[in-house]
Amino acid sequence: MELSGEQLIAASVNKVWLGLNDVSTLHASIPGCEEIERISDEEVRAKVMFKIGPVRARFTGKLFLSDIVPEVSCSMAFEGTGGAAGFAKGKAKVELYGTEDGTLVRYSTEASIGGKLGQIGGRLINASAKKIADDFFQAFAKQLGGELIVLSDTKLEDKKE
Amino acid sequence: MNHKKQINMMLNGKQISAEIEPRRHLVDFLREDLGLKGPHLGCEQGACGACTVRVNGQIVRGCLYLAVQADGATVETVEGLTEQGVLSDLQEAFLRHNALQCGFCTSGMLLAAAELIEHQPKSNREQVREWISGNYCRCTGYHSIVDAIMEVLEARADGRQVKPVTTS
Amino acid sequence: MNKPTDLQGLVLDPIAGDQRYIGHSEPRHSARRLLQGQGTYIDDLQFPRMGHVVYWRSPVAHMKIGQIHTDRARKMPGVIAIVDGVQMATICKPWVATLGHLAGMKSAPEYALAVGRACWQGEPVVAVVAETRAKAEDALAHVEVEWEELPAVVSMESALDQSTPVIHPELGDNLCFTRSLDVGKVDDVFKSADVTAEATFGFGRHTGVTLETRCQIADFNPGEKRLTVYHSQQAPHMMQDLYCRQFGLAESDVHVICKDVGGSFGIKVHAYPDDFATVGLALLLGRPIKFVADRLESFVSDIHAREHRIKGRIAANKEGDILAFEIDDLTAIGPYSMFPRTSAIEGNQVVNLVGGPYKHQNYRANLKVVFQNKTPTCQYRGVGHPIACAVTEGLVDLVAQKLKMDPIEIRKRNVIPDNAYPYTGISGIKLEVLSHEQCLRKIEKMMNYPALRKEQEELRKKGIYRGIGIATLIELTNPSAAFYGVGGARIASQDGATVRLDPTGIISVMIGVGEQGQGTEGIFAQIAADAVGVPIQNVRIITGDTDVTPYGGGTWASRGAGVGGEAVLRSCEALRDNILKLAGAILKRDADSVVVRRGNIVDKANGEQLLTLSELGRIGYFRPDTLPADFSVDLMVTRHYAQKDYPFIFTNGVQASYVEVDVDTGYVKLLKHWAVEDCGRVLNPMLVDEQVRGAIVQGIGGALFEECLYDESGLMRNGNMADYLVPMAYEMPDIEVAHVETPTKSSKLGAKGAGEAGTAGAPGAVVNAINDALAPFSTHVFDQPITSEKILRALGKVK
Amino acid sequence: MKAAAFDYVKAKNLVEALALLSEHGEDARLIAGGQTLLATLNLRLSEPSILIDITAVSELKGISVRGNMLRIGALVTHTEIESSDLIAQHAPLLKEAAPHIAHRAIRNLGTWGGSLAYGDPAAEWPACSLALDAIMIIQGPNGVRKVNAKDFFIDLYTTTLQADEILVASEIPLASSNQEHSFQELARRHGDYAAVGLAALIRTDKGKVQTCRLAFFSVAAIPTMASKAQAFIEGKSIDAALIQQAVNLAREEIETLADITNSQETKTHLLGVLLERALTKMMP
Repeated sequence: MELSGEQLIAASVNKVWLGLNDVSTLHASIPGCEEIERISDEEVRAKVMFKIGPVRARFTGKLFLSDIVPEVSCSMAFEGTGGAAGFAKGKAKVELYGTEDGTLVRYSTEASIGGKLGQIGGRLINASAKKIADDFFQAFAKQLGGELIVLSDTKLEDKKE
Repeated sequence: MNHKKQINMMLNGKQISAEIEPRRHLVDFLREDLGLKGPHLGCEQGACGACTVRVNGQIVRGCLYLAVQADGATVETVEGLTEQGVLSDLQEAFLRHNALQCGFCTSGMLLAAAELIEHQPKSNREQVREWISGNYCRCTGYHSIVDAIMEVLEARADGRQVKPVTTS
Repeated sequence: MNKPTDLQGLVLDPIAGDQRYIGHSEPRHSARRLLQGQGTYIDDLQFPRMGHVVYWRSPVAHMKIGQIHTDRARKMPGVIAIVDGVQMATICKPWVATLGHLAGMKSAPEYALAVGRACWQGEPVVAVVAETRAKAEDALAHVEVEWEELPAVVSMESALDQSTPVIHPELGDNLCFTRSLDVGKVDDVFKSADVTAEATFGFGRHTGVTLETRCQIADFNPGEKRLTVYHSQQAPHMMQDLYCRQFGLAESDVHVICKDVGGSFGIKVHAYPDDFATVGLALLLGRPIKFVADRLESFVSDIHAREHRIKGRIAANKEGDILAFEIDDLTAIGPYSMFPRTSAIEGNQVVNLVGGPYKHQNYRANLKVVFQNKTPTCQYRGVGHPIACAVTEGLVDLVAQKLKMDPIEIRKRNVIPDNAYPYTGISGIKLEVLSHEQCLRKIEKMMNYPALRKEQEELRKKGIYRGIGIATLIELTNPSAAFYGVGGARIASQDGATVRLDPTGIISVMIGVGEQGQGTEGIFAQIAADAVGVPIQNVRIITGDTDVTPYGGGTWASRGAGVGGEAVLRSCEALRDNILKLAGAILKRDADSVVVRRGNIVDKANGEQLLTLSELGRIGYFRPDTLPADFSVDLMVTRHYAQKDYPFIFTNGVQASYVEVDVDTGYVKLLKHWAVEDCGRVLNPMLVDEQVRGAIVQGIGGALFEECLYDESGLMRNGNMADYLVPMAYEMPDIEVAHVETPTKSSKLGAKGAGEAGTAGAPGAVVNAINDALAPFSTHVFDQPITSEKILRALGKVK
Repeated sequence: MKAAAFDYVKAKNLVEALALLSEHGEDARLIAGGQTLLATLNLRLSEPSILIDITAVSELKGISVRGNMLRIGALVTHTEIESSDLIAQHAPLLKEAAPHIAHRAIRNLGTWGGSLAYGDPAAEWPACSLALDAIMIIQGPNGVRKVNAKDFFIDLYTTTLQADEILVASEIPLASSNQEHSFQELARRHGDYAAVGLAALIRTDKGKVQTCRLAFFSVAAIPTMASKAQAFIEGKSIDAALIQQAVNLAREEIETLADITNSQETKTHLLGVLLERALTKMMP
């Protein structure tokens, strides 16, 4: 599954960058985030309660940051296991662009959901991923004191081999 | 974690009571605790219909109904309904038309068909197909099941009993 | 519609002196218990001290197994044991599934529980045994397996690329098996032919979805050192042999029992890693262990089948004579060849069967069978037939279209004529006797073909697009040892029946061919009743127990009736002769002067009743003293039968499908389906009819609904009963079945088998019907399953 | 697949149900028909510590007419809707839609309220509630509030229903004589979740469309109204040309989501086909 989109956040690039690197901001922004800690500059660990419709699954995840260019871009690889429910893994590229209204955050993600969730959730996994991303940026924008300016639609495509 | 609950139900005409874990669904309760092996488990996600039983006069997915929910209810299974009324007509017709092969879906199919006969006695083949679509059969092509149900519908419409199958 | 099948057209001479059951639609009396919910499926059985096992299965397509943490899981209430692959490997040998006669075939060693790495999503890695299934699942949630994902081979198209990682480095590449066949002058013919047509045919990976999932109870009794396995399986003796070999047990110490089986279709004829693991647990723990796959496990651990991509072309002259077929078949089978039948058979069958009904003299086929990191594939109902048939019949329709020839006409013109047999097909297959011409004539009448064409024409003017699809087919049945035996697989092609006259005149038949719902118990009772001469209610059939039944192959390749039935016939005739000898001795008259009729010994000349079988049984068993001193009473006999005349017996048939395509939505409505089937002697028309219908619906499943969908990392996206679409009653058409009977001379019974032909022909017929409906738009769809989206794409309504 | 262990309590009335809900909060799940919840529990995709059974709560039951509104209790089952004369008379759209919901055995237990509260984007009732301008009656610790269907579904599987609230019933304006409806659904197998569906309703006055409701389901993350198409149709009389323009508008305005077998483009195409069929059917 591929998920890419852009969000315009009414905050300065510097603020957004710091936010993306501040675990307490992330804690408050990641939907269902219960714990989060920074292990090193490159590694963040988190416990997240994934909640969608009837499904509730607690994921323990790692996030590895790389190619960090302060206030410009970074890449991240993430993997989370939700025990019996399954796992999620993938990588994402995040780029920041300063605009007059604020900061344009462009992200492109490749993710796959495995185990039971992947076996059963197929019908709505794309929609779920989009929701999580949207919720994150909504909350994230709030955290930065700005709001989210609605922009061009999020593109979703499903790559079937 | 033990949350066992006391339940009472009218099962196949007999009052029974038991103490069970809330997580036990009705068919596990019937099969594992009471030894009623008629209802089967084909998916445990409510898709296949092999677990169909009757609760308070209506067919339900036995895997999507908790035994605790059946407290105070009337529960009927193929074992209790067999060889009487609609079910015996259906059983004879199913045998005559070879409307079963491996038999795993059969108890659920029979109960679904019985409710159809009670609620839509004038059904045609297409309506029969629509009604039993909740019950998977992987062996027959459904054709003979529809034939069998149609025989019962037509016999009842003419006020006839379905004649028992004998050896030729 | 709703009356039992009429018997018109079944006119073969009787094979029994007083034949009343063979050839008639006798109901399956033994099915009463199933109608009352009194069957005995594996999960219905409970034993004292029984443990329940659940498996931690690989969540990814390919992974290196790291540390396995089980401490927390072991502390969970009710946990009996937790076992990993390393421990399991100390008692269960790994296996490599290849066949000697498939030259160059390779595969890698496979373990009961993964050791070191797991190669598909669903491969069992850790076994958790607890007092109940629920407690085992509770503990499973606390098993932590550290794993490191390895690159996965997902697409078969790139499986052989240099850049693609090799799943089993010791094999050198991802190629399991390859075969080429080149007969005649294919290139010249295609160069010079008046018309040629070509297409690429896609076949979606699908699976069997037996309503009863795979399950077994393995019980090892430490006292007598004996293993008993209650198994939902098609081949009890094969499993007995495999358990002996993998665990180093003596044949005498392994007992396999297959009672009621809740659907099999080939899914339950293979030996799965978790079969061995469950047996291994019973051996380790010395107690009964029950494994019942849950539905999610089934979708990723039951064998899959039919992931093929075939480029095919056909050449014909302007008169409409088919001159040549050529196919290039690429198929992927998962990371291991399946034990013990191997996963190369399906592709091999495709090569053997493409063009099978026709008399062209030029044929080339290339087959590549590759490994990938998906659930292993293997023999599933129809094995290669539905693929070969859809390709052949799709190409025939394409060329007919170009020639503006009627689909039935071109088939009549090109099928091997009914009077040409015995005949050797272009791929080398030996065909004893088939009836394509008769079948085509019959189906034409049955479906009132001209009227249907007229209706189609008129509706088209109104913008209603209906299509008629025809598919002729051949199906191989009653295999000889050429199928597996010669390749070194210890899978019996013969079967035996032991039949006994009990003292009260009851006939007990013990046979290795089991009941899976197809009605073998019923037809064996019919054969026994007619062959001995007793009422059918006096016959008892005992199957599926390696301690009791003669050694045999079991239920597969549509062999139950043809091979098992013949064994029953021969043993019953031998018993009848012994009964007559005894009657002669009792009555002090010539045995040739009496016959058995409906449970009595009667005078051959005047039919006078002389002795009941129960009286004969009483004397035979309890008063041998009243018989001549040298007379030996032999009221139990065994006869075996193996089909040796041909590698396989072939059946044939033709199917027709009538569909309506909604060209705005791409949705297909199946209006009607017809099948004319020649399975040799029809033992019970009603049973054959529903076998054929059930098989047709499974074929339609693959053509329109069923597909195991994977994402780019090799994870199954619809492995559940709601998103994997098994055909349901509402979408399925009424299916009319008729018969032509051309018995095989390789047996006295003359039955050829009927279990799979329906699946073989249905996809070809349905796909051809859809393409016929789309003809006005001069477009085609050949990629199964045919979804509305694929049709809309073909119509240019979506990209 | 067996559910993880949980406790179970059956609420006698609404007050008790709300109290239990507040008491247990996130760890509790309400169970009514249970046809989605129990499948999820069996699959261990959710492990609540307690289920609160609300099936005995009489305040949530029954179908009745109150003034010019039809009241459908949250516990009313799909089967009850299918066979209710009041529904047939006052909300015929629902009677037509009901048979598309799964299968009889599931319809016998599954409820109106459960379906709305889950807000599955592929389910029939949420879209129907939009087309019918239903009002959701919601009770929480601080009393009752009413929410229009169009404001009720806010995101995938997300409604305005708060964790401590219970959907009590829905109120629907009684069908009027100048009202036409059409229910269109495409599913690969009867009873499956829709590939694309449409619940449509118009009220006309002197041949012109007064109000138009076009509620699509299984096209996006929530049941979605084609508001531009609706506005375009209102005030006009339906003819072939108008239908074509409306179809184009709907295809433009609805941002479809792909599902497991249908691409965005296919869904966009199909929603247009369904709209064309619905409008043609409702054309006077």
